[in-house]
Order: sequence, then structure tokens, then C-alpha cells
Amino acid sequence: MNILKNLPLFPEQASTVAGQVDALYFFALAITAFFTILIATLVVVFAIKFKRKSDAEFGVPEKTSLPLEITWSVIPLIIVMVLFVWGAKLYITIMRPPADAVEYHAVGKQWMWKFQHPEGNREINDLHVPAGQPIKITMTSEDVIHSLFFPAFRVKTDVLPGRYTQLWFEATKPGTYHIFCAEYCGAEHSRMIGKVHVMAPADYEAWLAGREPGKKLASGEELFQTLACVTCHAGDATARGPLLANLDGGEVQLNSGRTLVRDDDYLRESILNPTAKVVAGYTPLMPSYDGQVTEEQIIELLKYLKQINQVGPQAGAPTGSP
Amino acid sequence: MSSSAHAPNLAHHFESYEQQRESASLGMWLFVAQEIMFFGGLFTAYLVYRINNPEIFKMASSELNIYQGGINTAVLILSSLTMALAVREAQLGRSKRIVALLVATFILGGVFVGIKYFEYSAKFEHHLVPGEHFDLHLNAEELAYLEKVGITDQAKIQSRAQMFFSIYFAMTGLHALHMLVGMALIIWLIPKAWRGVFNADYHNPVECFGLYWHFVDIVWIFLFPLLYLLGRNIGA
Amino acid sequence: MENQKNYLNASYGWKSWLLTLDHKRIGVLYLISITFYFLLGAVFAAFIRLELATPAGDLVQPATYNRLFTNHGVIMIFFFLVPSIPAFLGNFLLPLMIGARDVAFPRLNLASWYILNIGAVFAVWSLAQGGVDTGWTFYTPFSTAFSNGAVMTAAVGVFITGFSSILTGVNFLVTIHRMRAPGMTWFRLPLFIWGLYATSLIFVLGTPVLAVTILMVALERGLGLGIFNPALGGDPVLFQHLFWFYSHPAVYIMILPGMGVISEIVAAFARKRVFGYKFVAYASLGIAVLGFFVWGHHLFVSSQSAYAGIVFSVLTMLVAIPSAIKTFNWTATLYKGSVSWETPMLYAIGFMGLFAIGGLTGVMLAIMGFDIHVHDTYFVVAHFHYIMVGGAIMAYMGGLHYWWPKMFGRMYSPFWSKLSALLVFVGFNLTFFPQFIVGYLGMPRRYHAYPEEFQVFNVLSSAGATVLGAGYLLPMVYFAYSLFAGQKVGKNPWGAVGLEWETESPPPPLNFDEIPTVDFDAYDYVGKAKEAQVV
Amino acid sequence: MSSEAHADSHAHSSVHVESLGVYFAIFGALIILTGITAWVAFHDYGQALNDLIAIGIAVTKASLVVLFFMHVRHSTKVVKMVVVSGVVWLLVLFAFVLGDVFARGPYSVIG
Repeated sequence: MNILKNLPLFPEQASTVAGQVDALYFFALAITAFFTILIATLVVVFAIKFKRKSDAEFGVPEKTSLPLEITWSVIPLIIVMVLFVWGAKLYITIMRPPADAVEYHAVGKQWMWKFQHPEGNREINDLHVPAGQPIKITMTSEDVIHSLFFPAFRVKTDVLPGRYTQLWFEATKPGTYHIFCAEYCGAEHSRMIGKVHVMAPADYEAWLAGREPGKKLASGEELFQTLACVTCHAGDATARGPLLANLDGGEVQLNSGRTLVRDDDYLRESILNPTAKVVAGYTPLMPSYDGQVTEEQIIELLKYLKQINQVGPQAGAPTGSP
Repeated sequence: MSSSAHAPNLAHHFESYEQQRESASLGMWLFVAQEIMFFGGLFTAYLVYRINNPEIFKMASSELNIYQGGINTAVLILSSLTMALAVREAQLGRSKRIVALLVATFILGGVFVGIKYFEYSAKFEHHLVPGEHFDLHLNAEELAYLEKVGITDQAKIQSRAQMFFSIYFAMTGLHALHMLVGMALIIWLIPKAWRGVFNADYHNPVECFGLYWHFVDIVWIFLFPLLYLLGRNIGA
Repeated sequence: MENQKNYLNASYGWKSWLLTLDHKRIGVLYLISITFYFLLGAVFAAFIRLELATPAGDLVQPATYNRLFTNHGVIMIFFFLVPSIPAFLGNFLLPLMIGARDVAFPRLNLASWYILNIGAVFAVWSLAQGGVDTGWTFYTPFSTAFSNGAVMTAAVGVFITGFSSILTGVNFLVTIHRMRAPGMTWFRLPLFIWGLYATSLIFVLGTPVLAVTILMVALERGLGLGIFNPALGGDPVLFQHLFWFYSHPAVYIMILPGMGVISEIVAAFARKRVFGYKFVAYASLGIAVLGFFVWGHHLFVSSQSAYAGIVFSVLTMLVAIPSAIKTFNWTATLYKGSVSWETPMLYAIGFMGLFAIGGLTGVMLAIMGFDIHVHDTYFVVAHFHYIMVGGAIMAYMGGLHYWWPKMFGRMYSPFWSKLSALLVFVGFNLTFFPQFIVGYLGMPRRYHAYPEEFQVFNVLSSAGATVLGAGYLLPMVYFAYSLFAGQKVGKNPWGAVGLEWETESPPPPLNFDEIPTVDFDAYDYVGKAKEAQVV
Repeated sequence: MSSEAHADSHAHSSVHVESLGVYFAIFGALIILTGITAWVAFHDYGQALNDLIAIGIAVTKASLVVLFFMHVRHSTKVVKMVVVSGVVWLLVLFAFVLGDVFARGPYSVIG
């Protein structure tokens, strides 16, 4: 039997959090096993020891013992609170990407995963990532709810239409692992799968260099030019559009007087519904790009906009990706 | 059991009229609790989307006819009064008065549903039914208001207004359906009342139906301000 | 006793059954209906296990597979598990156990049965239309805009069936409040009644939210209203909130009455009052009420806010306490009991072990950091089958064996019934334990095809399902045999305490010749022992 | 079904018959409150206050109907408990769903 040779009981640990999840799993598993065995043993032992000997026999009545009831309420309470606190802490760790995470993008679509690297490379159902680098994946769906699941990294987050969700991991062990869609999404749900290839950083660089440039999508910079964004958002004081600076999480004041954080959702909305939230001091005259750009192009644009932010606001047309 | 074996309208499994009456009333109240949760799902949806789109909901709400809504509120409250009085007459066992008040309740229910019909027709004519023909017309003043609060995107205004009207139709439609069911039940009650079966001991059907009718009234008491009265304060 | 009328021979003919207002006959009608739906759901399960025996999706088309698991879920949950213990055993036993002649509203009771079956007609009709493929969870926007299955028909079926639950809940609550025999105080009620009471609360307060949510899906799909439509600013996560507001408490609808059954069986076959009676009673209410505050643990990875997640997680943890109280108290009841190893007791013992695993893995799923990994994997599938099959159905089978002689006045074969209990226990564990492992390995649920390394566990699972199936089919044979040729029994074949055992088997149409006056506590085996000595 | 039933029924077997005046007074109050809520809606006190008044008046009206028209004032404890449970459960649904919505922010960013 071939399948018996390589019979796994636990999935591979290939991310920084995998070990933490497994530790919590083993702890919870130990508790589960302990109480299950305790109860099963007691039940079986009592059932044998106190087996009815004659039909005239009755059980020996007992008064309810308050201390006993309290004991077996409080001990489970303490245990589950430990589990809760441990689990909540780990949840925050898994859900909150570190500041130095590199941003990748994913679009879920019946029934495939489209990934984009920060360098602009696109892949379908395959994802190459370097080990030892925190990676943040910003995701959205083109149709129904999907869920991006990396069992080897112990992470998963639903991918929703009309909204960005995030997931992050730092792969530790080079190798090839599963990508699954975990949220039922229709006929070919079980084929919405792929492989994540974790590579040593040097290998990853080599892989990147070896990619044919033709596979690349138009970069954000090119889009910025071809969609004529540059005409209004050139970045000088007389421009009709606001300065595209401090875009990655910086605050901005709106015409309505409200202040909000310029996150991905805001930027995306500003491309698709430019007049929804207008920066203070500007008139809402930008046309909507809804229907003119694909989700992937928006992602490219967002990446480029954040690059401007890093390079500095004075650079109207900063050097794009190589 | 034996003492009440020949009592009319006392079911065999009840020991006394009081037990029967209290069972019926408790049962009806549990059904009302169920109804609260049933409409509660819709109210939750209303709250979520209103919180997400406060200004557009105000604009969409202004499209509703406040006179039709207001008159219907008064009609329904009046029908609640006639219903409450019908229950009172049932407790006193005065058949003719019960019938008269039930008929009055039925007519008022009919008026409500009739007005609702005209209201719905107007929505169809004005393209305010969610779907591809949906088209909310806003006048310059309303547009200016929305612009002032930072909403100028027409597609967004249209889509969120559609959401408002989706909820409007779901809530008022379900409410109207409850009215129709109630009116059907009145038709079932009237001949019973006419035959004089209701008295101090046995009036559960009227009383329970009254609870249902009042509940439907209460739903409207909330629907009226939540759906019709938004956005009237603009420019005030 | 021979010539006395009982509920079965009081009248004859189709009409006397289909128009009956007798809660016992309605109970039997439920037994027939839910057995049919169980078999239907089991056929789907058989196909699922057959398909999953090999990694490749080679038996049926993916679209067919999706319809199989959806219909397995919809039918097993809404048409078997939810009505199983409450509507069948509850209907038959509630008036008997509290010393009443019937439930408070007999006509409503019959109507509930018809409503269940009308709903089922729609569910079956949806099969004829090609089946529904949304999963039993009907998640939007898949169900509203993308599925090409018979979503509308199935939604109507689920909507209608909901009212069967609601009306049964109303009926039971009023019956328990208003119809108790003289002297039957709240704390003399058998714990099964406490379980039914708690269940009914969920029926009444939870089910309507599911009904209206399904209605909104139908309005969106059928009439183009857009309540969950993202294009109109609609929120699919709102659907999930509303859906789980009912559907998580629905799990307690399935397990609470089962826990009640276990309390009855443990007391009867240990001939001892349930240890910590009041704690077990309050634990039922505690689970029912707390159960309404925990639904968000189904949304840990659905983009629900972390704050909401933390609140839901800690509240979920608290449900472990009343569950633990119950389990420990049952165990303590056996201590110094007089334990008889009859078939119902074997099921109860099996229940305690399996429920412990099901409950504790439930706690594991409430651990947020852990749930991220196993959410929507076979770990979850295994967990809820341990609760619903290992818990609810084991209890259902135990209850059926316990009260069968009361219902039909005849005994079944002890040998074959014990064998079936063993088969069910072994088959169940073989089916579902491997799913915990394969779930942690990462196999997502609702997968028609899967990577090869998961095959061993799936083969074990499919093999176990065969044993489990045999374990379920066996009772059909010996119960049918018992109906006609089983040994006749007297009022109280098990020597148990409880009002239902003081009337004839099968009970007379009005349950009791005289309404009893209750002057003893539930499970008064001390009194019973004295009585036995006197005799 | 016969008129004899009336004869031997005890006139007031624990049924509380409310006086006519109470019903008409409540009706009057409901109509007046409806007028007030409509009037307030046309004046701007800030959206929050406007909403608060509207909800406050609606709750008051509903309470009047429940207490008087639906006789809860004279009902058994169990019925009162059912009414309270219905409302409390509704608030649980609101609180937890809205809690998440507030923490999560508006769902959609697409027009």
C-alpha cells in the first residue's frame, strides 16, 4: 500500500505561527483527551463495579454536594479561560500583519486564485514566496465568498466581494504546500486549489529574474499614465487633484469635515467612486473608473500610489519598478 | 374533569375555563414573541444599512408619501381601539356588539391595505421598485444637501436608495401580509361571535386574535417613524 | 388490561390517524415521518462517503456532489434532527410525564406535523428540480445570485418547516406551564421535561430569525430586492450573523432534549436519582440562554471584527460549564447506583463518551487562534457529527429503545438491540474520528475531490459509515418484528420511576384513568425501593 | 354553543374587564403621540436627537398598546416574562450584530 508509507498525522509546519498554533492544539488536545478518558473510565468502571446483582437492588441515594458541583464548574471555567486568552492572543498575532510585511495581492474568482507579487508578476493558482519574509496578502473576490487557506502556514481568511480582507504569514521552510479554498463557492469548489512554493530568498530572486517579462501586467506606473491620472495628480500645488502623498495609512481631511485613514478601501473607492469622499479643498470632478479598470489593475495602481508615498511627494513621476 | 365534562367549549384535556383561557393567552403571547423576532431580523437589516448610509436613507425616505403613511397610522390605531373594544365586549358576552366592532376593525384594516395599494402603485409608477428600472429622482435642493455632506456619486446614491426601498418593500410587504391574514381571521371570527359562543368563560379566540392585531399595529408604530419620517428635518 | 382500550386500538382507519388530535398518535406520525427523512438523508450520506473513498472526483459530477451534501445537511438538520427528539419523543411523552391528558393545543400539534411534511414536500420537490447546491447554510451572495440550483424551492421548504418548530415550541411551553398535574412542581419535573422546555425556548425565539433570513434570501433571489447584495451596499456578513443567530442555538435544539433523554435513562438504569438534579435542570436553561450569545464563533475568519470575535469566543467558552456540569453529574449518578446493562443504557454510556469528545472539540473550535486553521475543514465536520450523531442520535436511539415498550406495549430483542448499539458506537467512531485528523491536516469540507495524502482517513471513514449504516438498519428489522411478535410488557418493564410508567403500555387514549396527584420527587427510587420491600 | 352557556357562566371568572374610559384615553394618547412624532420629524434637533425622540415616542406608544390594549397590566407573571424575553432577545440580536458592524465599518466600498 503506497498510501500507508507516508501517513501524516499532523500537517507540516512551514510558517512562524504554525508552531504556535500546534502548541495550542496540543495543549487543547491534551485537555480533551484527559477529560474524555476521565469520563469514559469513570463511566465504564462505575458501570462494571455497580452492576446490578439482583432485580431487587436499588441505587444508594446521595445528597447533592455543593462543593463537588462548584469544583467541577470552576475547574472547567479556569481551563476554558486559559484557552480563551491563549487563543485570543494568538488570533491577534495571526490576524495583524507586522509592519515590515511585503504586500502581495490575491483575487478569488470562481474557481481560481490570481496572485500578484509586489514586483508585478502574476500567477494563477501558484504562488512563489521567499522564506523568512513576512508577507501580507490583500484579497478580494470577483463573485462569491471564497476563503484563502494555507494549511502549512495555519492561516486562512475569507475573501469577500466588494471588500478587502487581509492575511499574512512568514514562511520558514522551503517546499511546496497546498493552497485551498475553504469557503464553499460552487461547482468546482474542490478544484479551486493551488500550490504555494516557498523558496530560499536567493532562489526566489533567481525565480523572479527568470520570469518572462511578457507575463507581467501593465505596471501601476504605466496605468497611472495611460489612464491619465497623471494629468490631475501630478503633484504640484496647482493640480486639480490632491497630492498623492502619505497614502499608506495616513490621515486625510475630507470636504465634509471628517477625517479618515487613507487605507486600501479608501483608495479603491476613490478610483471607482471618486466623488464619494473628496479631500478637503478640492472639487469633486474626477470621473469614475468603475468598469474601466479590473481588480488587478486597481491593485497595481494602489501599489504604485504607495510607492510614490515612499519616494516622496515631490516626485511627480517617480521611477517605477525595474 | 367530571365536573366540567359537559361544559361547552371547554376542551377535554383542560380542567377549567381559567386553565384553558390562560393557556390560550400564554400561547398567543409566545407566538407574539416569535413575531417580534421574525420582524426583528428585518429591523436588524434596516439598522445596519441605515447606519452605513444615513444620508441616502434620509433622501430615499423623503420619497415616501407622509400623508398616506400618517393616515394609515391613525387608521391602524383606530382599528386597535375597535379591536380592544371587541375583546371587551367578548369578555362581557355581548354578541352583537362584538360583531359590530369586528366589522369595524375589518373595514379599518381594509382601508389600511387599500391605502397601501395606492402607495405601492405610486412606487411602481415612480420607478422606486428595486430592480433594473429603479430610478430615484432627486431635486436640486436634495442634491445640494447630499453634496454638502460629501455624497455626489450618483451610482452610489441610486444603489443605496435601492437598498432602502428593498427594505421598505420587505418590511411593509410583510406587515401588509400580516394585515391580510388578520382580516381573514376576522371573517372566521364573525360568525362565531354572531352565534353567541363568546362569554366571560370562553372568549379566547377573540382575545388571542386581539393580541395578534395589536402586535401588527405595534410593528407599524415602529415602521412609520423609521421609514417615513427620515429626512423631513432637512432644511428645517 | 387485555380488553382495555389504548391509543392504538381506540379507533381504526386512515382518518383516525391523519386527523387525530391525540399527542401519542401525533408522536407516532412524527416517528414515521422522521424515519423516512432519516433514510433519505442517509442515502445522500452513503453517496458522499462512496465518492470520498477515492481522492479523484470520479463517482459523480462536482455539481451533483454539491447537491448531495447540501441535501444531506438540509434534510438531516431541518427534517430529522430538529424534530427528532422534541417532536417525536417529546410529543409522545410530555403529557404523560407531567400527568396531563394532552398538550395544551392538540389541533396546533397536528398542524405542526402537517407543516413539517409540507416543508418536506418542498425539499423533496427541490430534489426533483435538480436539487439545491448552496450548502445547508445558504450563504449569500452564492445562494442569491450565483447558484443555479433549486434554491427557491428549498428555501420555501425550510421556511415552512420553521413554523412547525415554532408552533411545537409554543405548544410545549404552554403545556409545561399550564398543564402539570397537581403536585407536579417545577423541581419535580423529570429532566427530560427541562430539556424540552429549554429547547422550546430556542424554537420560539430563534427559529423566526432563520425564517425571516431565508425569506430575505428568497425575496432577493426571486423578486430582485437587494438586502444582501454587495452591489447595493448589502452585507453578506449580515446574512451570516442572522443565519447563525438561529443556527447555532439550533445545535442546542438537537442536543438539549438528547441530554434530557440521557438523564432519564441514567436514572432508570442506575435506579438512582440523578445526581445534582437542580444543577442539571438549570444547566439546560443555561445552555439554551447562553447559546444565543455565541453565534459569532462561526465568523472568526469571515472578516467579523476582532472585538466581536473576542466577545463571542469568551461567551462560547462559558457554554462548556453547564455542559461539564451535566456530564459530571451523570457520571456521579452511576456511582453506587444499581447499573443494569440494558440497551438504552448502552446508548447512554456511548453518548457520554461521544458527547465528551464532541463538546471538548467544540471548546477547541471556540479558541480563536486555533479555529483559524480548522475553520471549514473536516475537523469541524467531525466535531458537529460527534454532537449531532454521537450525541443527539445516540440519545434518540437510547430514548427510542427506552420508551418503545411504553409506546407499543411490546419488547424488542435484547440481543439484536445490544448488537446494534455496539455497531453504532464502533461504526460512528470509525467514521468520524479520522475526520478530526484529516481536518487538522487541512482537508476543507465540501470537497468533491481531495489530495491523495488524505485518502487513508477517508477510506477509514467510508468503511466506518458502512458499519454505522448496518447499526442503524438493524433496529428497523427488530422493531418491526417487535410490533407484531414482541413479548408483551406491563406498565413498567424497566422498574423506572415516572408518571409515564404508571399508566398502561400502550397508554389509554386519555393517558390516565384519573389525573394523578404527584407527591414524590423525580427519580424517587428511594420510595420505589420501599414500595418494593413492602410488596 | 347554546345560550344556556351564558346563563351559568360566572359573570367575572377572574377576567379583568377594563373600563371604556381607559381604552379611549389610550387611543387619544396614541393619536397625540403620532402627531408629536410627525411634528418633531419636521424640525431639526440634530439627527441623533431626532432619532432618539422618534424611537422614544414609538417605544412609548408600543408600551401603551401592550400594557392596556393587550392587557399585560393585568396578565400573569409568565406572560409578562414572555413579553420581556421577546424584547430582550431582540435587543441581543441588535446589540451583537450592530456591535460588529460598528467595529468593522461599512461593508462595501464599491458604488
